[in-house]
Amino acid sequence: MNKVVKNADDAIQGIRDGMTIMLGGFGLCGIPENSISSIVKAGIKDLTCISNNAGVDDFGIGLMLQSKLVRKMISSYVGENAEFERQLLSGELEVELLPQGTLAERCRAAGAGIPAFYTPAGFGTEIAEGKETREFGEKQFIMEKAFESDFAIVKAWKGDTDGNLIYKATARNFNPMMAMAGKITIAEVEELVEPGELDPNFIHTPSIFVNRIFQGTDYEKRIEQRTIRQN
Amino acid sequence: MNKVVKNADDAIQGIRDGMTIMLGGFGLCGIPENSISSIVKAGIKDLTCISNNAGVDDFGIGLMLQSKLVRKMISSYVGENAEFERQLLSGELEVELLPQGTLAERCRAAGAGIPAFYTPAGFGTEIAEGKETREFGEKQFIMEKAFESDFAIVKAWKGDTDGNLIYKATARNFNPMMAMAGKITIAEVEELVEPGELDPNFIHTPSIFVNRIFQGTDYEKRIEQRTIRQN
Amino acid sequence: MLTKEQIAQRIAQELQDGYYVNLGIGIPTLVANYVPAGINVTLQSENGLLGMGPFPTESEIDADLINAGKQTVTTLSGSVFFDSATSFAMIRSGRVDLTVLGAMEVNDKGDIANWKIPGKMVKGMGGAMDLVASAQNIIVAMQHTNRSGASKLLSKLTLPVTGLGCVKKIVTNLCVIDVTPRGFELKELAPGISIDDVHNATEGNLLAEGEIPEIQF
Amino acid sequence: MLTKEQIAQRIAQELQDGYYVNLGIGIPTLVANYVPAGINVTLQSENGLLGMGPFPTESEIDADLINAGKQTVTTLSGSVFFDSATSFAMIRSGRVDLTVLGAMEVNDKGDIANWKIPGKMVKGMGGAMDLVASAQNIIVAMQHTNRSGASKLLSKLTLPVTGLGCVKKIVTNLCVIDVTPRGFELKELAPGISIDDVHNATEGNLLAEGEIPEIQF
Repeated sequence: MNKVVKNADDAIQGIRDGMTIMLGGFGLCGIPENSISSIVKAGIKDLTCISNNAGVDDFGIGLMLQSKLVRKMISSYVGENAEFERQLLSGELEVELLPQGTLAERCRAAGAGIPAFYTPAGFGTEIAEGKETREFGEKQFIMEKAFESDFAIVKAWKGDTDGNLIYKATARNFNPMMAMAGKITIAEVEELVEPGELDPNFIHTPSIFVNRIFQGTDYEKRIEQRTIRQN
Repeated sequence: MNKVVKNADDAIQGIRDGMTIMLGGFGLCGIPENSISSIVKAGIKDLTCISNNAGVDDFGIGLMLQSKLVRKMISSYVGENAEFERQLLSGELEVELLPQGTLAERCRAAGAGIPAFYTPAGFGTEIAEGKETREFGEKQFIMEKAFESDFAIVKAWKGDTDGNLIYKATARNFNPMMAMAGKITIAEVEELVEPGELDPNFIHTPSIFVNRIFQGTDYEKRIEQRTIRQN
Repeated sequence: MLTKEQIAQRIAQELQDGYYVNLGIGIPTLVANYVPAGINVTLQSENGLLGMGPFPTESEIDADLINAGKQTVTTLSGSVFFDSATSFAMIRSGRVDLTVLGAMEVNDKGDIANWKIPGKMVKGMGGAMDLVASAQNIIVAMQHTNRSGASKLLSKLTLPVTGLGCVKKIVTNLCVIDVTPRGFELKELAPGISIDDVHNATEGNLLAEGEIPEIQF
Repeated sequence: MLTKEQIAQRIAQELQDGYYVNLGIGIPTLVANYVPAGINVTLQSENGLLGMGPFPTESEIDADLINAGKQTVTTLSGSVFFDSATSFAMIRSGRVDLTVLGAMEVNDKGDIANWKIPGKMVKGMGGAMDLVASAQNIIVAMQHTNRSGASKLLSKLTLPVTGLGCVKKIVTNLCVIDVTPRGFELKELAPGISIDDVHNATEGNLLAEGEIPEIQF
């Protein structure tokens, strides 16, 4: 069984119009750049995207929005994107906003075979509307369910051909939980190595969660807020 | 704020008769040997211990059982211990058995601020008795709650003085979740280093979960099943 | 009649390339010795190891590296360690392709009992309840009858249940049986065993339709 | 009247040695510049960093190392990276000792609104709802009134709520207020500000008992 595919075009085979996909990343940090390009190129549409953010106008999921491929975004924060706002106001795009921790935990639950859990986040707010609430130990909680998705697409720093992954710094973010959660998980990595080259004690995503892996190319790694100090 | 304490005797200060404590380890692998010795020496009794196993007669939690310090064990597997069996049959000791994954997840839930979750493990069995059950997507689940504990005691390979921990090989097991779960978390480590010496990208337990840390001594690391092959 | 090793060998024929497999203690452990040529499987040990290797040599022994049976083991290229919560995340989310377990009893609905005998010291279920509640593909490896000769393939369990409707296939010293909505379906016979032998040793509802081939190795 | 920097400076006086602190965007971010001497705090950034350092120099910039405001940052000795689930595990389990947030409105029960203005484009709550639902110790840093001069300290929120009964202390350009079961309790006044000034700028129930000292820096 070979999990290695040649490139993003091969990796996204089977993603079809109308599917639900998870995309790792926080802002533009740790996003699966190659796979997004291939989805745009393939024109796969009516997608529901679970991703903490929606990119910027000309990068990240913003590229999918430009091509009108996204029917619904499930995110915690969707600023910095004019085309997003236009599609939302015109009714072309649907948005479901969730607390960031709830978004992360619903991914993790999916990857852990936990169908539902309770969280305090959003109790008493409109996020709780239509959801069950319940008291434990005199505190109020909302019941949240595991996400269901067809594909999860994550970006890692290094991976081996068995599918073990490590991430770099804060580019880790949602990627490990989404890797666990996909019915089929696609991983793109900056560097693909042979099994045994990654220390088994320091792997972030065990191979069992990854179905397809490839070494990406031409990572742009755009920076949203380039803040510097004078030395 | 200095989290570093001199030794296990200092680390276990505040653990009192009747408390609930979590102890990391799987079998005799990755158990907090030093802290167990100090608890035995201090004679802290009527303890409820949450730990996957109960040690062997003369090592691990078995030492606490010998001294009759344990009122109740919450575990998934308690074989290999004659004194345990004697106390159980005589009614001196109470045991609550839980599926291993449920045990792990109830620790993790406690450390994640999740008061309850649903798992399929044990549905239809006596483990489900007295627990709520519920159907999600045509499958049946049990509601399990986060553990409540006063102290968690874990054993790590290396730690820094800020409280960051890394574990070695399968000595990791329950330790990371228990480190998250304790109201107060005590970590004993084989090697205590300065902050910055552990790679920030490869830390298993972030410092925020650890309240007290010390470098242990004289680790015996007893092996339960010494299985070898001829080379 | 099959030996324990032959039961393991027959189960190994069910392995497919790329499978992640969890093997229980006892006969299931032996399955690892019979992985067919050209097939690559990865063993999951629920205490926190994926890619379990053979027992260590004397010089390789590491007290920090054990399997779920608390035996010293080794790693392989591509092995990975993780915590117990992640381990059972893999199991509950159905990422383990095949689970092989021993059993005290199985009934013709696929319910399994393998953790407790009332009146005897109960050691606990370990990871068995998580495994049987989650795995899509569970094969039971066991003797067809217990030490007193009573059938372990029943219409109704007499022992406390470990999990409901989860067993898909049973390989015993006598035969290979699929558990289907119709009950125990006899699929293959051990050398020298007749359909009648299996009928006599099976208390639950047994279907033996058409030609039943002999187990091939 | 306090400047934004002074609001941050006053909040920094609440820091205690060993605190783990989450600072929101805007004035809260400035708190990091005023950590008192002898006090060691660790900044948590909910995108996956504990021990956030200052902005990088030009040569230190790393696109893979940002904070929750998507700004490039650095690490310190003892820093640690983790995934988003672990980050919010810390937050929900109450391990973050102090959370400083901006707000659009706070009421005298400690409810906070800071994520949505009906009719305007909604960007989302990010981690704010998790933080306010979980933290034991939340301080709001904000201007006392909005741009049109209306009070942001209300008896009843007019905007969609972010979290209930969570705000413990408010530091504005005018004063320091504790939110207690009795309502807004005036604790300290900015230089040049009178109790009447605060009363006039506060729509919610304000208690000013005894001598109210001036904020000291």
